[in-house]
Amino acid sequence: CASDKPKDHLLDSHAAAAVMYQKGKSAQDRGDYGTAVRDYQDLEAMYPYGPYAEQAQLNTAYSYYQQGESKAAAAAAERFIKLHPVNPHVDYAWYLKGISQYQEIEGANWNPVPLHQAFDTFETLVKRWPKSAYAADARLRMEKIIDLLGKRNLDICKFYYVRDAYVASANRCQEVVTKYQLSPAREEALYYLYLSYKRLDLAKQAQNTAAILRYNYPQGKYTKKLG
Amino acid sequence: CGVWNWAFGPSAPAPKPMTAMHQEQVTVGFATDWQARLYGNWRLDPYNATQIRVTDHAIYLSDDAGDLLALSRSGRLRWVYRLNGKSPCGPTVADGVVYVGTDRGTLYAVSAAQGKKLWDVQLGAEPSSPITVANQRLFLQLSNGHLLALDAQNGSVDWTFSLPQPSLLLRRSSGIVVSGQTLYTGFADGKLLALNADDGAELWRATIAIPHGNNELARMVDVAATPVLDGNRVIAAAYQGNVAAFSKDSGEQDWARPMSTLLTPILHDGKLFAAGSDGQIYAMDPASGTVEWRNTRFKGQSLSGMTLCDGKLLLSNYAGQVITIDPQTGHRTGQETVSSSGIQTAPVCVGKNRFLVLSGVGTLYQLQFAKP
Amino acid sequence: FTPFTVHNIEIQGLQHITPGTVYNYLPIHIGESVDDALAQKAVQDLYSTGFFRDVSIARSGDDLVVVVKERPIIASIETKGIKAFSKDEVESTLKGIGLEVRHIFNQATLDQVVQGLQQQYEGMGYYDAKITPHVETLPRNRVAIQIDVEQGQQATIKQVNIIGNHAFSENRLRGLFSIGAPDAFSFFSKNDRYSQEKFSKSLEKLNNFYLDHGYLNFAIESSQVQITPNRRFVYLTVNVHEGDVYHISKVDLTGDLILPRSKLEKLIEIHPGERFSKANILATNKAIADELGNYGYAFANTTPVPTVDPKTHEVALNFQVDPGHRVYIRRIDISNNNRSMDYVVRRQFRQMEGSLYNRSLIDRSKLRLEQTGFYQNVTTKTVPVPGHPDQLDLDVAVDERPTGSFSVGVGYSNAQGFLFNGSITQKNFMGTGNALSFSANVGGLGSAFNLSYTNPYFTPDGISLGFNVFRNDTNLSTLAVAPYQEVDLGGAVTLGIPVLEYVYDYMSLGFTHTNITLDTSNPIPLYQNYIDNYGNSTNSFTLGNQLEYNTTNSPIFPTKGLYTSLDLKAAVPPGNLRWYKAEVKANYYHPFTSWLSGGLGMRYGFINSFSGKPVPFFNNFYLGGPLTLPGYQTYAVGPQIDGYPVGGTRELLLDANLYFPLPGLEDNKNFRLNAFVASGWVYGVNAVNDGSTTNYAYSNSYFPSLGEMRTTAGIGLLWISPLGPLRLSVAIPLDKKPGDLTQPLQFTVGNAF
Amino acid sequence: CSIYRVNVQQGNVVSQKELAQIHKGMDKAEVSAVLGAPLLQDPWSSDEWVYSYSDKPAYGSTTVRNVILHFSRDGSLQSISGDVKALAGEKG
Repeated sequence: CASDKPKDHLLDSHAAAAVMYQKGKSAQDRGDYGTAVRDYQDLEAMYPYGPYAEQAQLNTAYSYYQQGESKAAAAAAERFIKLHPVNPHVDYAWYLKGISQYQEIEGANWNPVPLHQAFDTFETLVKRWPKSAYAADARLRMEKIIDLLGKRNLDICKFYYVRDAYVASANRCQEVVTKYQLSPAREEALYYLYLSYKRLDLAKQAQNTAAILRYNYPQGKYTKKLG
Repeated sequence: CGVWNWAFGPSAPAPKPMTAMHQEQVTVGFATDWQARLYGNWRLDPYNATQIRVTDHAIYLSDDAGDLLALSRSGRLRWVYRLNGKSPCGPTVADGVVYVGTDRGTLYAVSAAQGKKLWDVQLGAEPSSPITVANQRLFLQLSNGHLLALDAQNGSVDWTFSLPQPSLLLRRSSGIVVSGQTLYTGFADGKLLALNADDGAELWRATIAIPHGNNELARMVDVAATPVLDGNRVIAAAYQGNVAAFSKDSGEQDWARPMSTLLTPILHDGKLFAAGSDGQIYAMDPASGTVEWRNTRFKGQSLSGMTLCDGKLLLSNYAGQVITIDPQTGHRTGQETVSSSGIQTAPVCVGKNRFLVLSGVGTLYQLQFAKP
Repeated sequence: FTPFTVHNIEIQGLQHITPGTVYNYLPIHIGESVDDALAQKAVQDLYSTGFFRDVSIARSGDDLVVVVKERPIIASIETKGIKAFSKDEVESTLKGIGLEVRHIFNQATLDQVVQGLQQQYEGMGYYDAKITPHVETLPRNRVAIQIDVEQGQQATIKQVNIIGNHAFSENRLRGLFSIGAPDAFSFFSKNDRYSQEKFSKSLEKLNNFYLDHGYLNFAIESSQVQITPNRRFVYLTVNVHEGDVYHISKVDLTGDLILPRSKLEKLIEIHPGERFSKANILATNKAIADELGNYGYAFANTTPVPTVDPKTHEVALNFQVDPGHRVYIRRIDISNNNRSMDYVVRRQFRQMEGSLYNRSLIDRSKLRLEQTGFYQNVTTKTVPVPGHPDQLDLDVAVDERPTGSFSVGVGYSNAQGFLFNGSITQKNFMGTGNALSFSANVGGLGSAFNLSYTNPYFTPDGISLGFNVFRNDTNLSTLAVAPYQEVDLGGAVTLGIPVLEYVYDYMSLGFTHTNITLDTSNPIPLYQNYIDNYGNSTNSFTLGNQLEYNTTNSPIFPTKGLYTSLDLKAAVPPGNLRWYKAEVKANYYHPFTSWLSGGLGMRYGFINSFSGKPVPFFNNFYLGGPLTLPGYQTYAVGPQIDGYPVGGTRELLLDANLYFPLPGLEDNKNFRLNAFVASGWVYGVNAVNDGSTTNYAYSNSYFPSLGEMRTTAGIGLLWISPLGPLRLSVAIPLDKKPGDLTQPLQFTVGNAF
Repeated sequence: CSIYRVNVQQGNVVSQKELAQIHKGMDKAEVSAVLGAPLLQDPWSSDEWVYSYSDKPAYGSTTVRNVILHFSRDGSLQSISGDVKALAGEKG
């Protein structure tokens, strides 16, 4: 540390920080996340230096997440990432940010913004720290997001098909088939793509799609419907 | 309409009256010769005040509704001429003609005797300084930064001179003083200019004060006082700036003293008297600018006028009091409350130790100095 | 220094930032050669992180020495003396600029804050404001910030003086100014506060006013802002040069019109002979661009080319149309719908994906979304698709309004005494867009239970299906309004069919069982007559058809648009009542300014029986009460028999309203005040006094007579409270007749049943 | 009156005049400069551009018009087929 400060003065500030950190940590362990956050913030204001401050920033994000305050949790994690981009715990910060955004997802047919945000955060985590302890869970959640996005676009495809907007339904189902192959919605999307092409009098494209459906899902419910 | 403004508009903070004087200091008393309740709408707005003009046999002034009045020297109304708008800087009288500019941008010439209109002319903007008559010409400043020289016979424009304006101006502009062929006046950007009175060519330009401060208001250095000629010197004063003296010929600066002032300084037997906008009164040596005495009793007062009368310094304030000061010592010698509605414009000395004062509700008083 | 390869990098002066962070941002690595340029870049990079106050790089042997001084951390921020802005407004602006507790302190940001505050104060006319920041250094490289503010007085405008205007009076021109000398509304509109921005906007309005009246060469020569020495008053002067009036000599249309010429020529709003008018020219441009926008030409624009003939003061106009290229909407992305499901928003859209861009369809879709009442605010934005110049994506962000209200509470309404009510209404049930509501109200007047469910999109094309079941026990005798108790039990099914874009037709089938028990202590021939005709309990089987045209922009607080409806109902066999009823309603709303709007309303209805038996009295029209004629007691207006209002078979209600926000709560969307004048007629039944008892006779005239008119005027407050809509009205009946039951102060909580 | 169904328009408008401006041998960029890119995306067969157009008015039946363009492997236009016929010289 900077040498222009007397040695002992630094030591007792180190000890005082530890006391404050412990106060916050016990509140957090008790599940009293509100006081935990306040204690951590006091600690950071009083002793913004040293490992305790860093850990306090991470715990603040975690406490917000447990309280369900997703936006505050994501912001706190983001701040840690900006301040300590190469800190050994930074992958945890990325993970915290991802699960906070994931917490805001309401479902396939609701606000898509958290879906994309969470996906992008997890993708960064998995790409930059493939061997991180949190990468596995991140991949799991990414798959769940793919399923939701697949279902969302399939529902929109069917919305437009029912209303005779066949270019719109074809494009939306195409999106599911190409961008979200892993989602279970792909099968039904292929079927509706086939129906849309038929309604658009595009026999060649319809046959092409039917062939892919039969090939990928030989015993599928929708293959039978092809007749 | 006026009433509405005053009723609803937030009124100006009540002016603070002067503290009373101890009996033994009072050496000047006042007696009222006459007072006249004037015709017209006199709910005067302090910053639209008229000027009292006096000639040997008449008194001229203009009210808030656009009436030009002529009174006999004993206060009896002689004639009224209806203008097309208010005249924020009041009339000027010269060679039997009354010249007055209105806020509709019109300049009138009215015969002083009968009050008949001789001619009128459109100026294109609101006059912001009193009219000076010299060398058969009328000189005045307009609020858009133009200085006009008009032919006194028919009002045709001989020449104009203009300077770019700062974005925020003070409600008053500098008066114009003419000596021989040279005209001196101050502008809103704190500059003093000397122009050739015949063709408006610029002779020299001097800076009285430089804008300083971090907001628009603090950076105002308008010249609201009329320059004062003293031998080979011209003395000018800027608001939130300095009082400074410059050589009449070259415009070189002799001396400068930081002071913010709005009222025109007065030169009297070798002393220069200046009233600061914070209310302090200074007496200075015009040659060097050194302060001989300073009266801080008036701090925080809002003075409406300062004139010299019968060897005494005569002040008036918006609380409606007239105060005399001994020019030698700077001490107050007398004080009198003329009208609780305030005194809107500077008192005018009419000789034989008498002076005229106009109250805020339109009563004209002629007072004279008397034993206390 | 001379370039050298770096063996080791040593960092001095670190306190809070870890060395790893510095290495991460440092463009120099061990083993690389370093020269002046690279060193300079390294200093730059470290500065741009914003962490450091001072950075210097030196060489010692083969080691690179980086000496940094960290910027201090902000321990506390205090502001004193700020009255013009609220505490959290100030906090959020400071946060916005980057001045936040526990963040890194930077003197430049503090200066920026002071400068910003100064300008904001000056913009509001606080010319005299003095802002002095204090930065106190604390141990461990931290700082406490204190910003002291002396706001001073706000400069008010004393006078606006316009010089050089001949064609229009100064008062008329001053009317254009959004600022001016104080007037009666100044407290509210703050128009007497000088602000530089408002002054330049007003000058622009003045300029446009003259250009709209043919003064092509109008010019504002100069304008001055003069302030008084005591900084309390501002004088504004504007010097104008009007110039001559110009008229239009010729108008033609050139360029690639795409649509038939006659169709576009109809849109031109300025014609030869008329005065030159900038507003009409702009309106023409917009009309043509909008029309082309309906055929996929999103970027169409028209440039009016004037050729001026100064001698004859005439202008020839040539509108050059440039349609640009045809544009399509590739995808519609709906976001921020945390409560409504995606299709609930998407089904209101008339603009399809993969379809030609159509401006009027997008505008219409936005209006339909607002009409659902689910959204406080809907913003649509077109975003270009990369790589496809002729495709746009449409981003739709909705800002949802709480549509449900679960309310259990006690209300008091002087018409019905204490009200215990509980209701679950959810206009957007589980986000499906279907409306489900169950309400129970128990009060002095009786009790009412109602369950209703509506699905506005039973079929994809918007056919709506809804049903409701209800049971009302009304006990008017306790309220001395009418001596009888009434129990209604019934239900109805309604089918809504879209006929045109804004026109809906509702067909309803209803069944009601009504049981009347008379208060024997106080027999009234009218009611006794009913019992003789129909007996105590009756069943009525009603068929209804309502045709509704609605372009208002919100079901709760409409400020714009027209609502009209024609409602025909008939009680038919097998029910034992036989009547037919017709009601016409029309409400027109017009916004005057952003905060003031007006409304005119009309309601006319008549009911006749076609079975020879008189119309049952409980189906009569009643007026009075906060919803119809505030100032009169509920149901109190109309013919009376022995002091009891008995309603009428004809009803006419006219009202005029001015709507404005509650002063002080301008931007709160749940409050609204309205000043109103309303007059109502209830007639068709007149009391006939044949000696002992008063009887009644039905007159079948459809027109009201002046005698029956009741007019009232007053002020009403509507507050969408968590307990449901709360209405408070203070009204004075203007033509009270003896025996009228009036009530100046009235209020109800929850939906009055 | 039959109930009001929402007007649904889909796909690219290709007028005879525009169709007259494209001919065999043109590359993809030149074609999309005249006709614009097809709305119907078909990643599986990028050498075949389908300009499908359909319009279902509020009342009445739906009209469908397709224009199919084939490109060779090297990206030059080989064939133009479909319902809309290019009428040379006729004002669209």
